[in-house]
Amino acid sequence: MEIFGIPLQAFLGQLVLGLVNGAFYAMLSLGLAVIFGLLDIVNFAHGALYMVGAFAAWIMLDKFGINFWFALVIAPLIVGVLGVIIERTFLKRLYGLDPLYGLLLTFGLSLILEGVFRDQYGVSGQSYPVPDLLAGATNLGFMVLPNYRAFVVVASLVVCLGTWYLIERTRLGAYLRAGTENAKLVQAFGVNVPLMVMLTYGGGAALAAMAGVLAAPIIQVTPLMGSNLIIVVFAVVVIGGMGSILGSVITGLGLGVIEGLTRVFYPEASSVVVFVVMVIVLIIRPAGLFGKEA
Amino acid sequence: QSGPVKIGMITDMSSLYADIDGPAGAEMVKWAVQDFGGKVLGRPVEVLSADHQNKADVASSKAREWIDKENLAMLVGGTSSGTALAMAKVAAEKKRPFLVIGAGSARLTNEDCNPYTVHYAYDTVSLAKVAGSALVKAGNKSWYFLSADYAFGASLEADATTVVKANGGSVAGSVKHPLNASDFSSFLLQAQGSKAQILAMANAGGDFTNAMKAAKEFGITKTMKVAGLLVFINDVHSLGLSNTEGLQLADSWYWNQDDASRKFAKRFFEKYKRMPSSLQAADYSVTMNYLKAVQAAGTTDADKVMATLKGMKIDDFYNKGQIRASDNRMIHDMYLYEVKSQKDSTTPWDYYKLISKVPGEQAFTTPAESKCKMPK
Amino acid sequence: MTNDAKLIRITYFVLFALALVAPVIGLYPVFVMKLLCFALFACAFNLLLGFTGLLSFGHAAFFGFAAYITGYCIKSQGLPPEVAILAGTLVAAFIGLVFGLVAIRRQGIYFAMITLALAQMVYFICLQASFTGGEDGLQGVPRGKLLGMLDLSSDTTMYYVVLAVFVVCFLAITRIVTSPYGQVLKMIRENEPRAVSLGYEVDKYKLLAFVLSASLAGLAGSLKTLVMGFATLSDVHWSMSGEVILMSLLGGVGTFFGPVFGAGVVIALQDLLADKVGAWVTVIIGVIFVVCVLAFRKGVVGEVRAYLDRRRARA
Amino acid sequence: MTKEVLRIEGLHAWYGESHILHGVDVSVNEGEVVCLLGRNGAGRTTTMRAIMGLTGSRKGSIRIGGEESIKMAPHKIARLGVGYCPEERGIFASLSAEENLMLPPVIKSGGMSIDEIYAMFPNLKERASSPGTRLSGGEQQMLAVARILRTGAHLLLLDEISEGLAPVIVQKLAEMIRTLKARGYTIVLVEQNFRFAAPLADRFYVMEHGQIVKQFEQRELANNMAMLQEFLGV
Amino acid sequence: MPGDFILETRGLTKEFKGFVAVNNVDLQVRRGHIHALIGPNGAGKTTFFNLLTKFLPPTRGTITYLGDDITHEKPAQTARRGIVRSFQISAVFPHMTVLENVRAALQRNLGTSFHFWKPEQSLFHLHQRAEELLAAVDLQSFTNELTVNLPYGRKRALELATTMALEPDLMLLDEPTQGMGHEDVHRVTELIKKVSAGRTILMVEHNMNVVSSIADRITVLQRGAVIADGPYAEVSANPLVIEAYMGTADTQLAGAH
Ligand SMILES: Nc1ncnc2c1ncn2[C@@H]1O[C@H](COP(=O)(O)OP(=O)(O)OP(=O)(O)O)[C@@H](O)[C@H]1O
Ligand SMILES: Nc1ncnc2c1ncn2[C@@H]1O[C@H](COP(=O)(O)OP(=O)(O)OP(=O)(O)O)[C@@H](O)[C@H]1O
Ligand SMILES: [Mg+2]
Ligand SMILES: [Mg+2]
Repeated sequence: MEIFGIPLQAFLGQLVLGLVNGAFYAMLSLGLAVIFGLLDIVNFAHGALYMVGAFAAWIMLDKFGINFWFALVIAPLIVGVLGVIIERTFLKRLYGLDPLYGLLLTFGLSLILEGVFRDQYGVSGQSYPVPDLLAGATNLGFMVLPNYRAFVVVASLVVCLGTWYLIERTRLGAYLRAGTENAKLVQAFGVNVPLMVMLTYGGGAALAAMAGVLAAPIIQVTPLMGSNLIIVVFAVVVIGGMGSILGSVITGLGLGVIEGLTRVFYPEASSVVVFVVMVIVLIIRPAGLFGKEA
Repeated sequence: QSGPVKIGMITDMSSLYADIDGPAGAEMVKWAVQDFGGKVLGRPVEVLSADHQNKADVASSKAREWIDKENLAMLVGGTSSGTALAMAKVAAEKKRPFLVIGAGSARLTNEDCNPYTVHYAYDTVSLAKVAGSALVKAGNKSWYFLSADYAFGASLEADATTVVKANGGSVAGSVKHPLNASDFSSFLLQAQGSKAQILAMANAGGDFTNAMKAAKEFGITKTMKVAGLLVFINDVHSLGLSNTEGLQLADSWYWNQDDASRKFAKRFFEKYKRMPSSLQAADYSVTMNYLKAVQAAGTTDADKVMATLKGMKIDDFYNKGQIRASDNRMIHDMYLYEVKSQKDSTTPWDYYKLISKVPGEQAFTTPAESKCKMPK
Repeated sequence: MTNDAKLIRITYFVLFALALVAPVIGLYPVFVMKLLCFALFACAFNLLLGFTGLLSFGHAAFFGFAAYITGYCIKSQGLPPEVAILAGTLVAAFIGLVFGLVAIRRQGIYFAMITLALAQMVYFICLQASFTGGEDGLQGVPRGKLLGMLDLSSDTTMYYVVLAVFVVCFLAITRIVTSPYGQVLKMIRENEPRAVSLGYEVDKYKLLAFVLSASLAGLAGSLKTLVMGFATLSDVHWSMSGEVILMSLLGGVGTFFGPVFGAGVVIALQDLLADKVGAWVTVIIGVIFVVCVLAFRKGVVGEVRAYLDRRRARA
Repeated sequence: MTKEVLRIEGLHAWYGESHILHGVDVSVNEGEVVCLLGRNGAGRTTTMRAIMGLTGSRKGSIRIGGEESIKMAPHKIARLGVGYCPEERGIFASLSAEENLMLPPVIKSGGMSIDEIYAMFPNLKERASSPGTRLSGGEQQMLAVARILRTGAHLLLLDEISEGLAPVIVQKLAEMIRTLKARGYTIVLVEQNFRFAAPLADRFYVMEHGQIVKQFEQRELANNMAMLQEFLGV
Repeated sequence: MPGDFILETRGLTKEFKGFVAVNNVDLQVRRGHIHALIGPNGAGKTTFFNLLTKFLPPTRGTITYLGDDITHEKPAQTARRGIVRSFQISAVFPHMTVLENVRAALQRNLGTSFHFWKPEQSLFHLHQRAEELLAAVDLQSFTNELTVNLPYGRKRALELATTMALEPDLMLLDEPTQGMGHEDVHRVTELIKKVSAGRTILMVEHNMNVVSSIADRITVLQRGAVIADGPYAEVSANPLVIEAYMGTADTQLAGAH
């Protein structure tokens, strides 16, 4: 059986792989969306934080022998703290200014982080082994899916759903949502909004770092791994609708799949298909798929 | 003329290929100058080095600036074909010897050859010929290519295809991946679907290591044999033997091939805590031989030095051979290696097992194949 | 007023005189030409950001694509340099029109993101199309003879041509900004709804600004190809768009001379530092970004102007 | 002796460059209802926002329950026991009515329970799960007031709560304010609707161009009508 | 007779996600009138203005200007037909001088607004007219002042001068006296009366002194719908209006003095 001239097998296989990539897009765009929603900042440094997360895991393993599972917890914490420091020292000064300044500042920060790691570790990349527990692969009939990749999809869905639950169903989430609409008023009710903003940025950074740790066993850990990805993730967020959490998760997964399928039909276009989709979406729905009309 | 003789090295110091050549490569040029005595024709030799960040524009403007402002006598070109082709244009225009080490594109001594550009180390043709013919002859008739989607990948694939077909093999298909792709799984899935015997990777650096890692993960190494068309020892090191075991690759030099090489490697290791790549060895060798040629010619005049250099027999720890007059291709032996398994590797960096040695005449473009029309 | 105006006039005069004698006093002409090309690029960008209030994160597309077109015209078609430059500029104007039509309806961050996405598509075209030489780019583009008589292969001749083009464009930008059209742009920047209510169709004005800016950016790219003899992927890469933003920001968005100053600093830094500090160039550029955004958002020239304004206000 | 809950002295406030308040003095005792009058743009809303720390910058002295709050962040001020109902209502669109109601954290004991609140505003109970901005204007206004009753704040700042509401709802709000006063709440009212505010307030301040121009008690109201017409155009 | 009415709306409605801000409004503005639109805060007056000037698309209904259906035109087109508005929140170009603000409006009819090659000097001949307009609103002494530095009331006056520069047939004024001191209010009232000669004015105004003294006709909006329409005397006696807007009958009506 064939779909568009592609054997069903290959088609299904690409679908699954697309989902794996989509899982990363979803996790990264989720953090970006949360940060944009609450801080009104397009966090260009997100890719760099993702990279730092991956490096943190690698360094922990290389220097201290800390394994993947601990890294999965510790690296996001470290990067979360880094995020908090960034928010306190830099971003804090930009609130109330044109959001473009936030974009430019975080762009500068990402250059700094990337440069520092380049100087320390070069660019050729470090290898991070797949954790033993997840080594091996499972034959799905239409393809051999490495266990670790399956784990990534599940883990990212859990994280995304968890974040979604936190934001849509808890009190803290209510503060966050209300804060995106009118932060000053929420603060006037007695909520420590500056603290919340700080933790949100930290949390977004931690999410990026977690994606980085998850990515480490799949790809080479290099200082440039983030900057290659961030532009695509931006596109995901814009397509999903800036600031829309569910939107960015669904769009992330969806675009992963679209990209995966493009690799079958027209591989050369796979790195640009996301941008084509973005332009089309924005022409038809200027606020993005899930965005609220301005 | 008096004043120092300036030689320059422009390579990738900070980007993708910084480890295989980079700052250490520039240091090798300095070592050669030191070992030569620091002086030639009674004038001190000064080494300039610069980072082109893997950008052709940076490389060519730097080369132009040095020649204009510093009156550079000779330029060593490091990694990446794009930058080397760019610098070759400048060298031809400004008439300065340009000795290419790190770049792979065979165009440097083929379509785009010029009287001042010498291609000294490996090239894409030799990689294809060495890895290709040996593998096909060993019975791996059907090939599938995973190629980086840019000029270098395309020419590597094209060169290898020619070799495979010439030896009676066939190409089952190929897939192009974007440069710096982070995810290779879907390309590999397509490769696996082809049921070919060989998965040939016509890419380099990070793309190669990522693809290799994924190939291992998806169990492709169990059903197909992977051939890396351009693999450096640093790539093998960063991937680890567990990911690369059994990989066949072509290279021009390996640190553990003879005593002279081991001696050089030991000195390198003491400084850098890693083994030199073939490029770093070549950087040393080319500088040394250039200085010898200057000495012999008794001048730094480009044309005279070029003539002397081409007439010289080159014989050192890196290679033995001669620069071919018709296209300035350095003809030397090439080797096919296989990456050892973890248990066969006895000492650190003991990674390769020699499979075969291919004489230079067979490894490189033959005069019959050459498209070089040397401009006068 | 007259005092400051005099000061500014004198400054420009001194700078111009300096530019005129630059090759004679031993400045490396290729470097100064490169600087002028990027200064023109930054001025073109600033026409949009500083004088219309639109942040484009895709200006590399105009610069880079025009660079390719010029290289292609000369190398593959054997066209004379003036035609090649004109072709590059026109093509950039056309791409600017297309970009503008898609992006102009959105504002702020969205505008930046859309231009970035569109520029990625141009990048992709440059990577894939056969005439661009892919990864290698177009190398060894000869300068040829201007109007069939002026041999540009001499750096000095080329230098004066570039200087002339730059000065003309710089003056053109000042004229655009102060023209009746420039007044409308200013209104749009200051209070867009009010401009609309006065009967100005702001989208059309913005579109024209976008096209003008794209054309000038294209001209800068074309010139650069001629000067340096190549067009490569880094000309169209998004980091080039980032660089031009840095130049404007550093010098002073919305000032005439700011982008020139910013371009000078950035190009000089890259040139001087690249060999000395390796990967730290990126770090240093990043730090400049951060410092600019945090400490002097008006840019160096902007801060100087603000200082003069304050002093005048006190006097 | 009556306790002074709020004392404002020489308050200046700015929005960016524009200087809006030019030295405002107000004092409010415990259990009192005080009304700020003035024409549009006189600076009443700005006074309220300045008390909450929401203006760009401010100077002078604001003591809440004896504690100086001029340098405090808004959330700290709220935690001194101040509940703020803004002029634009500030109902959150992405939260349901009930989430809106539950949003402000409890800052002191002694707030009303949910049941009490629903008893006071039965409509809100019915619409509890619909998104906040789907409520009618009147319901939104009730919600905006109701949600600060839960928190235990005893000093309430109510800005134009009768605005745009049908008279019957305005009547209800008047009742509510009386109830609150009876329960010991201290209330600062800003009102355009003089008819609504007149019978409720114990004391009146009249503002003009960011300054208090007049102050009088409920019983002096009649004597001041002429002046009010002059200032308010009512 | 349609010729009498310069502007007509039929069933004009604007909904925001289910919330009806303007509800089925049929309004007729007679040529040469000063027509006032009043109503409580949030009644939909500003939204109605936004619909007329195309800043918002209506959900339903039509707008007819001089017999032409202009419902689907763009804001700038409408403006060029001669419908010009002022804003509730003062709308000036803050970092341009007072003179330049007025010139910005005068410039439009020159037809050189796309001429990016012409020097600024080509606009200087407009200065005389601009100064006349500024004198009309008593701003002649501020000509070269940066607009940000003007006090609030002066900004409103400037806005009026700018609006008049367009020689509009129909002027839409959103609370022209808001934020002004007493004399300002008086002066602006006089000014409006003066400029109303030969043109039509539709204004939103809370100040009943102003409304009663110059409005020929009044429409009262409440919750987006028209609840009364007629001359001041009639409307101010309407119990619905008293209830919704002016307060109960026992309070002295503002217009009385
Ligand atoms: N965010 C702001 N930025 C600049 N100026 C403001 C801002 N908010 C209000 N103003 C100005 O401050 C002045 C006082 O406004 P305020 O809202 O305090 O008045 P008010 O007495 O509450 O009147 P009303 O609510 O009836 O309009 C007005 O002139 C207004 O234009
Ligand atoms: N963009 C919008 N989205 C949703 N609701 C809106 C929007 N604009 C206005 N509204 C609502 O429409 C109603 C009418 O608003 P409008 O500004 O027209 O009132 P108004 O009569 O001008 O009041 P005021 O006298 O206070 O100026 C208000 O309830 C307002 O909240
Ligand atoms: Mg108010
Ligand atoms: Mg209004």
